[in-house]
Amino acid sequence: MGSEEQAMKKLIGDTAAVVTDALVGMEAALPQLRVDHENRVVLRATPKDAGKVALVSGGGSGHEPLHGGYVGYGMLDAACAGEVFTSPTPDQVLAATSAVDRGAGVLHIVKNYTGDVMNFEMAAELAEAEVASVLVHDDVAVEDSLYTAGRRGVGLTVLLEKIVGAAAEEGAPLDEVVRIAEAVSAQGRSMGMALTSCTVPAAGKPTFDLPDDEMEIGIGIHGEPGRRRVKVAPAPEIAEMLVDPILHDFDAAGGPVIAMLNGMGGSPLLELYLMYGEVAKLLEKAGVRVARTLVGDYITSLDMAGCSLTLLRADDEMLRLWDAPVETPGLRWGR
Amino acid sequence: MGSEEQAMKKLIGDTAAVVTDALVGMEAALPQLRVDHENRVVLRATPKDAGKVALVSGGGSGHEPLHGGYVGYGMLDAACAGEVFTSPTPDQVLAATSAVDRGAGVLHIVKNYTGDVMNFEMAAELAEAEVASVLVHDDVAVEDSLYTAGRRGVGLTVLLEKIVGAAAEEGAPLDEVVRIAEAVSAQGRSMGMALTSCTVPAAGKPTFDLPDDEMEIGIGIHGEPGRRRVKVAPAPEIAEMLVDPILHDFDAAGGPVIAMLNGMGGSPLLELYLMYGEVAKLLEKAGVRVARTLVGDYITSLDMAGCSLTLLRADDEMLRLWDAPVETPGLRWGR
Amino acid sequence: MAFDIAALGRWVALFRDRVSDEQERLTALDSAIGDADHGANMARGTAAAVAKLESATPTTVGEFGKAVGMALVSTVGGASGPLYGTFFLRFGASGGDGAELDGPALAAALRAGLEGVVSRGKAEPGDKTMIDAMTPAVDAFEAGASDLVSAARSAARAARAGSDATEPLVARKGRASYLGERSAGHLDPGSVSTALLFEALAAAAEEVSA
Amino acid sequence: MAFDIAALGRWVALFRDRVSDEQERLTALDSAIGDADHGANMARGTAAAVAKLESATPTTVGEFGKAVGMALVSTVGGASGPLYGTFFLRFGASGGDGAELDGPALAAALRAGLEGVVSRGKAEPGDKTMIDAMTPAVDAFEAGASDLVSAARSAARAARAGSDATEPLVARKGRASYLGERSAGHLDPGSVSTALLFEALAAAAEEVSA
Ligand SMILES: Nc1ncnc2c1ncn2[C@@H]1O[C@H](COP(=O)(O)OP(=O)(O)O)[C@@H](O)[C@H]1O
Ligand SMILES: Nc1ncnc2c1ncn2[C@@H]1O[C@H](COP(=O)(O)OP(=O)(O)O)[C@@H](O)[C@H]1O
Ligand SMILES: [Mg+2]
Ligand SMILES: [Mg+2]
Ligand SMILES: [Mg+2]
Ligand SMILES: [Mg+2]
Repeated sequence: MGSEEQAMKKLIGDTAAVVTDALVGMEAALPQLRVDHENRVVLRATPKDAGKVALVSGGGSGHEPLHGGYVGYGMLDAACAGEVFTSPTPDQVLAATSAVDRGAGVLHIVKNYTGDVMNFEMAAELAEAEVASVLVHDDVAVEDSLYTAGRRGVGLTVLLEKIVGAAAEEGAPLDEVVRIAEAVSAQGRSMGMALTSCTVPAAGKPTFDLPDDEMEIGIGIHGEPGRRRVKVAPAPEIAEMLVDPILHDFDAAGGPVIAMLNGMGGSPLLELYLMYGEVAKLLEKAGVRVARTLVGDYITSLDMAGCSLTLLRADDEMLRLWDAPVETPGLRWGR
Repeated sequence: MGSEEQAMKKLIGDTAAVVTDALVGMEAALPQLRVDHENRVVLRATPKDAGKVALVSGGGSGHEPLHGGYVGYGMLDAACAGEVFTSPTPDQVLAATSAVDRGAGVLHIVKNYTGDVMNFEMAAELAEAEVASVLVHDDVAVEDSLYTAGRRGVGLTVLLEKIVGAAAEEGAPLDEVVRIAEAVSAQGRSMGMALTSCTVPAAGKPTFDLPDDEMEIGIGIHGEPGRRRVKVAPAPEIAEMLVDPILHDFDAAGGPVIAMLNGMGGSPLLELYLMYGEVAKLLEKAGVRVARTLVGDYITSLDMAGCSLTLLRADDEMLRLWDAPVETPGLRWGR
Repeated sequence: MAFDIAALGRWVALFRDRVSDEQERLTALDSAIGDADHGANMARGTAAAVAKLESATPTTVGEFGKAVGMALVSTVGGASGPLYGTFFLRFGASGGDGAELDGPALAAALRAGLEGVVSRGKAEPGDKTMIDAMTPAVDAFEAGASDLVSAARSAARAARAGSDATEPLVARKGRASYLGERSAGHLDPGSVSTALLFEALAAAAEEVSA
Repeated sequence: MAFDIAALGRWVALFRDRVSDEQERLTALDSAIGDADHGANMARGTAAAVAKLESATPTTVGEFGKAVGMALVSTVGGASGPLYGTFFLRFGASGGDGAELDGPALAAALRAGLEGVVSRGKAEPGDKTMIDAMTPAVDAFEAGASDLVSAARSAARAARAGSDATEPLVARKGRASYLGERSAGHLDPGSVSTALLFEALAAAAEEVSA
């Protein structure tokens, strides 16, 4: 280890082996999971029953508990762990797809990043199993345009993996699973902000410099700068900067929503609860009825301080699937 | 808000109202909880059955999910939220104790800090309910001496609240509950380390300065410096600095242990898994058999980067109570 | 000359002012060897005590002590809440139903307060706590109790000297004890707030005599 | 003069060397408008490609392209893995069973590679991607394909100029597009690694001709 890595404030050994080493610890800590270390794929120790649709997701590492922490009953069957903030390779996705196929087809859940899309696409082209895929692109900070890469996939991924995972666990056939996945993808929106940057182990220093009195609005989940930089503001104002763009983008009043106030990794839970309190006030004022809530670190950017808000307009079917039992390291209820 | 608070990298409004505001958000997010805002006590929305022993804990805020996040079926009945890193007052503890007493007595779970001990003591003196209390003092970084304040209560608190909570939920009488609590308290040890300090909102800047290439070994959970400051080291060496003092303090080989690799709030889950992998190797080498594992942020110091290790020598009864259903925001399984 | 209820109230108000002026310093000291909250704790508590005195309008020393002590106990938390709270509760109990305290009575009340702190916290002199400022302060006050102003002034000097003397000590009580040898080289924050308490007493005595 | 398998191998090795020298710069560029991994991605991928060529010992251009392309696809991930991987897979397919490439054949293989990148990534010139360096480079190579060395040199110059020209652009593809207007004022990192690819080609051509 060079002197530069020595000085990094991280619980790591060899910077080049962070993901590999973390998967070793994950497998040791979680007997319900199995890790294909060669391909860096996290799998259920006990595969689901034959004849059920399997769910594969994955992406760059550094977003934990996403995706490996959502492998288990009622959610994913496999998660491919790329390098930090780098999408997995087609080999990994292919290995995951073959490992979990139970004869009823495999759904790829792909966050909309050029790299993720292309790597999953190449794997799907090579797979023997019947593969369908759904794209998550919920980030309202990004312009929704045909001429660009389109919106990023962020917080909605967690909600989608839960709801679609429940449908697959119930035995819904592939076309049903795809229909529900598309519906969730269409009905969810997110917006995020950062108080600090984060440090990618291989880079060894924060991705961007942020003065003590400024913050970034409209960030993704890769430690990248946001759409604009503004002065640090108190929580009620930050809540507006998250809620307003989402409600501007779609009409959430009326029907019930599932709300997730997600921490980016470096903000204490105390602050996340406080933020949710501010968000809840604004949603109530706007006539949005929150039926289910998650507050905590569910899809992170390493040690970035900040948070994101995701709202999903949920119909009865989605709410029922949301409430269905789930048993993963990151999300668990009902068993 | 003054310009100083403006510049703090925190999701807060009024620095003096952080705990109050967070409790508002917590109640909004978690319908299964009820908050007595005047006394800042987190309660179950549905109290447990009459005739069962109730568990009250509490302490300074800033350790979330501890303690409020452990209120619920199979764990605590009430948690008193003090100011950040400041123990609650006797009034709060008294209000909690009266609120949850179901006629079978109340157990106070107190972390061994002068302030916590005195405030809980004053409340117990004033309470009408039958009150017993158990002291958690598991931190091997602190000398165990009759002439000092003794060891701090840290990570073991989480394990104790879970195990003792299960016993109370099963209907064990107060003396039984106390016996189990004492047994857990006697059989657990912890050791912690920090890569960074943390920022108390009211202080507005990090509690201590830590150069880029140094870390603190033997920290508690209040952002305080540790027993010694050393050069930043790679994860395998850090693992030794946590495991060795614990195994030196008591003999963990032979029987099964429950292991918790806890994040202090600012370290990504990726790193915590990686650290657990290193710890697991050392434990295996030392002949320690790990029967159950927790890896994640369970008892934190706001945004401090770092981790702690807790080992509990668990007999069959403790393992059975550990596996019993629990339904709290911070720990949930079996229902 | 004696301290009546108004003068006792001035003492608490002046204590609040000093704590508020020194809040950042108290927190900085507590950052070095504690948990960075002593300034906020004492500011919150003394403000609540002043407010409580305004609303409760005590007429006896006993009521005064109860108002201040309960306000501190109920709002501070931490170690200093029960300790300063107990100090004032016992102070009040010593003064009882009287409406004022002359020199010897004030000395007795301060002694009772100190004993309350010792029995609640079980610290001994030299453990690097507020006791190290409070003990010499009460001793000094007793020695000169016949002249209120000069007794209070020498108590304030003794408290400050006792506080200064905590710097080289290795803490055996309170949070600083967790640091072991590293606690040496820093003032104990609670001893500094105790110095403020006695400096406020001296200032109040000067006002009374003026 | 022509590029045989050994010369193609030198090209990849020289590309690896340049990427490794410039790794931090590539990451710094990606930090500004991406996610701070382009340096690490390309260093990992090109090292794997060189290792693969050593173990696979290809004997045809097709085998060469497959070895390099698959190594990149399998080890890089991200956007650049499939893109550079596709570039070499199509490059190899164009060269086919031949054991070397003369100027025009090399031009055709480069063109095939570029077309692969375009069809995989669907970016257009001006979107602020590696396409903006690769397109002018391939054009320049074709224009001078009769003299390998000077064609490669002018391709390298064109790639670098194309990369430099990405600075003022607002990105429409890749991660930088999420920044909107804020992406202007920074070089596209992928275009810089493409400039390195063509500079390595020119250096390899000089070695071949020496
Ligand atoms: N056992 C004790 N007896 C007397 N004073 C004590 C004792 N423990 C702590 N103190 C005093 O309390 C001060 C700390 O108060 P404060 O910071 O408000 O509470 P906490 O330590 O709970 O954060 C210490 O500086 C010390 O003077
Ligand atoms: N659709 C695309 N077509 C061509 N090149 C692209 C496209 N999207 C991104 N790129 C290139 O990929 C580069 C980023 O590569 P890299 O950082 O390794 O992957 P990622 O963006 O997944 O982190 C960009 O600088 C750009 O040149
Ligand atoms: Mg990337
Ligand atoms: Mg405190
Ligand atoms: Mg303190
Ligand atoms: Mg990148």
